[in-house]
Amino acid sequence: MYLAKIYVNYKQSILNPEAQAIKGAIINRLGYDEVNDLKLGKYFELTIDGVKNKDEAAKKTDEICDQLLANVNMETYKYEIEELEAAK
Amino acid sequence: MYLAKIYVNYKQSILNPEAQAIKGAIINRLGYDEVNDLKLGKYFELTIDGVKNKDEAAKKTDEICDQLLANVNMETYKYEIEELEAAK
Amino acid sequence: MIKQAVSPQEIKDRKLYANMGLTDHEYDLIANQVLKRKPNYTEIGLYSGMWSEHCSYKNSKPVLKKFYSKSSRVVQGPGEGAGIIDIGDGKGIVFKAESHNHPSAVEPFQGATTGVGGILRDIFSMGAQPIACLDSLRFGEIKNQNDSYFISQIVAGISAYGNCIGVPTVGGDVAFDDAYSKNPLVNVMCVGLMDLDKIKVGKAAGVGNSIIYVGASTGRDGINGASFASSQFDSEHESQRSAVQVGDPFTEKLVMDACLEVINNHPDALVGIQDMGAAGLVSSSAEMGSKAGGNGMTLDLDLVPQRESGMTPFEIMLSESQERMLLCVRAGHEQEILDVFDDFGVQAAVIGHVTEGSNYKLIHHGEVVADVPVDSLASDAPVYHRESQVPDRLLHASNEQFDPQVKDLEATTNKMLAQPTIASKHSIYETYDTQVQTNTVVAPGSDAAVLRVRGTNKALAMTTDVNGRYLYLDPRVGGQMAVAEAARNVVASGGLPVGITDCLNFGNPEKPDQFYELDQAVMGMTDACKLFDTPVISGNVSLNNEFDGQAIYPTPMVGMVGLIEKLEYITTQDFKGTDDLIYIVGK
Amino acid sequence: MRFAILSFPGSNCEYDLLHAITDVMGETGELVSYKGGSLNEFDAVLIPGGFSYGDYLRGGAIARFSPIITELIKFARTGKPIVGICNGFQILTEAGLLPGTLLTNKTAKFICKPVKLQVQNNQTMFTSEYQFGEEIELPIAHGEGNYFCDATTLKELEENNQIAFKYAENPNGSVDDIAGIVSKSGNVLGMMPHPERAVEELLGSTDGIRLFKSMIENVMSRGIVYD
Ligand SMILES: Nc1ncnc2c1ncn2[C@@H]1O[C@H](COP(=O)(O)OP(=O)(O)O)[C@@H](O)[C@H]1O
Repeated sequence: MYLAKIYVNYKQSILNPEAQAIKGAIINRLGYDEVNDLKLGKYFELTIDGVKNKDEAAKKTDEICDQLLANVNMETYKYEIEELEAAK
Repeated sequence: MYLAKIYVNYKQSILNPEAQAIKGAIINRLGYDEVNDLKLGKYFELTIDGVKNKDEAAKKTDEICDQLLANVNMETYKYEIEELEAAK
Repeated sequence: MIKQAVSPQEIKDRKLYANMGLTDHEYDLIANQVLKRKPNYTEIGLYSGMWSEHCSYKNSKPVLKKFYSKSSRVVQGPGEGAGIIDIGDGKGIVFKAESHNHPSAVEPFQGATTGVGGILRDIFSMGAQPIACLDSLRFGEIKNQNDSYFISQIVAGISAYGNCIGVPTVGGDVAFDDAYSKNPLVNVMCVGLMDLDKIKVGKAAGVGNSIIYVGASTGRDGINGASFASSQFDSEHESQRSAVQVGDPFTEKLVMDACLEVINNHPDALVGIQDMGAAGLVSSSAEMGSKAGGNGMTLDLDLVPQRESGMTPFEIMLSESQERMLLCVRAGHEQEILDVFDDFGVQAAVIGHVTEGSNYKLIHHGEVVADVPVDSLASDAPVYHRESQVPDRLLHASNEQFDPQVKDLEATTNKMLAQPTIASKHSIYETYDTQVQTNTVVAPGSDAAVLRVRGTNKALAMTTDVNGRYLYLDPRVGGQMAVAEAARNVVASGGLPVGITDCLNFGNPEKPDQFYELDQAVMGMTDACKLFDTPVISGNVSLNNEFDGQAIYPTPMVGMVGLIEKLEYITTQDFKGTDDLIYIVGK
Repeated sequence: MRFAILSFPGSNCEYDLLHAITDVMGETGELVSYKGGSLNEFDAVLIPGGFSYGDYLRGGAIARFSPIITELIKFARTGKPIVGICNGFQILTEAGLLPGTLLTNKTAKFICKPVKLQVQNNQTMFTSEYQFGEEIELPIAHGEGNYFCDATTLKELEENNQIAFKYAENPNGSVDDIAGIVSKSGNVLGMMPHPERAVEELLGSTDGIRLFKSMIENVMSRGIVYD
């Protein structure tokens, strides 16, 4: 069993209105003017079973990200794969 | 300058409709039945400036999470603080 | 967490029932008169949910009986999921309002979404297609950005749910007053349209018929929310506010479409249908069982779809997971119904049966974990006749009229128009899809919203109104005025008022002066309802709206629907042309 | 003429389209499930607004994996008209039938109101009944309608005359005020505003009628092709 930790973020060049709104709230509403920059992305954890090895888990993860979890027109993704205890 | 990496997730017993719908899509629509479980949370990156030290950065981060980024009634959060090159 | 491991004796000795909202007297009633033995942990849980104000109306029933609820048009009055009014052409309208005040105070976005979800289920469980929602909101004065953030979260929650499920939010009202700063009000009304030959009620009758569970899986969310909603808040217990549920409008849409398909096209298979609202599975099943009269019910909890492992019977029965329905289906037709849900991608499972006798029995892992008379949970819940006493402030109120001194008319007018309560609500309703279903003739911004009724030349006008400040000054007259204001809005849109629903948002009924407000307000509303011939066909009670002992203004929200006989009668608020004359009508 | 109106779990404007096509335009409209089936017999396909799969990941992201999308891609190759409205537009971009993508509105809020649009190109199958540069009014109702594409794509859209409608006043942050675009081949239109909500005087505007009329004229003048 493998655990894929996946991060999906907007591309650098794309303004994320939600992140903007939250940043505004932190600075203006809560008064933390120490905050410079805020990025907001999605974080997925997938558990994958019945694959031969870590490489295959990574391959599946990559396909799922590419097809569904991220829209590569506007988002980038990265992931890490960990082997879980239970699988040993 | 410090970088706070923040993860916000629903508490265990709270329904996450988004994760449910996405998991369904991966298994039924894309056909990856190797996928067992899917968690979906938010991932923030905050850069914090003008604080004395890492501890103070952590304290501010914690406050911001508690007050705004997570709703502690239904969400949990965790974070890591890194010191950024530029600050040195 | 205390599980079934707690013995009946311990429950009694340690008064564990008290944390669940039951009084000593109520415990004695259960142990000595109803069961004639000590209830176990699951059983005491069932009673705590069912005997909460939210489910049993134990404090408000005697008051609600005073409502005027009959007219020649009423097909179904209070008592079911929602009331029904005949509008001719074989069509009926169904409407009801629901409060979600306490959940929204804890988690504004999700509290609001689940409020919308709940009222929608009440409407479609009657066999009606929801055609419109309205929201009635009360907040404290906006003093800082936290206040505006809170409000924007409530509005975002209403918008997220209604927009997604495809029911237009066409109206409502908002007012700001510090009386609501610690206890905001979030009331949502829903109007549905149905063919009158398709009425379904929430009952489970016929020995051998099956009980089918439909919709989202049960989790540990919102356990004992009914007693939570019925209890008061104070600053010491803020951390206890944990009954948060998350709304899932996508699942609700599938559940709604599938249920309407079953109601409309499988009438022979379906005996009864009800939503799982407050006190979840126990309340829906016990109410359906009790209403049928003369039968019992057995549920096998292992068959209940569960989202989490190791749930106890107590948790399964009292969970308030959202987007769930309960059906009673004629024996032999189970597969037919399960297939419909499967086709819509909605989970459904047979979880029990209607039985001989009158007992409500729960089985878990092959053991009977509860066995109580079904009526004792529902129709036989205790009723309290609370003491009423004129509040001090009214006794000492000066009867001299306040006489405003206006020195600079322009400045005063500008100042009034700048009041959030009076200013345009455009920034709120612009975030609501007001047009989906393409029937909205008059969108928010006029007096009442107007929707045409397809296939007829008729339209419906709808509005929500109440001014709590008037009730604070005189509960009875204020109650009359709430109904009258709604009627004016309907009439000004071209409609004839035909009925109302309400949300009775009040303080603590155990305090005689607060009970007085409730009682008087209802009598005032009744005065006006009789006059306008607008029966109360449904409603909702939200008591204990107080924080640190300070109650909100008495706020009985009135949701009124009017019938516009011909589309040509529709009128709007705005001035139409220069040189038109302006009249003032009335006293 | 026969219109197929696709319906996905969570779509909520399919019946509004059906009403516009059948009751107002007097044509034949049929709902077609996301589960599949043939589109061959239809002259045009409409993809409705709503929240397919709750829009829980991104608008249209999950819907585009429905079996009917394979059929839709085949249908697009025949050159017959396809319109995606609101969530339908999002599905078309996710499915790769139109370039670009729809981001969250710049206000980060849902917006429902009538907006003024300029007809940028009246030479398409969908806009021939409008005047070039004409200002029309259609309702919008979306939270993710902020059209985005990179500079290269935008240049292409302009050069190929693929921008069908622009907002007179940009409500959502869309690149270049874009409200609707057509595919390079010209037979796929995606737009955020709702023409089907503007086909009856009683409901406030009839500017949407000419969009459906353009499609009908176009198909009829070329003659209906069955294959
Ligand atoms: N919370 C709300 N949701 C939707 N529409 C609202 C809301 N509050 C006010 N409106 C709409 O704004 C308009 C003006 O409301 P209001 O100021 O209460 O008018 P009035 O006092 O004349 O009844 C009405 O059309 C009403 O339906």
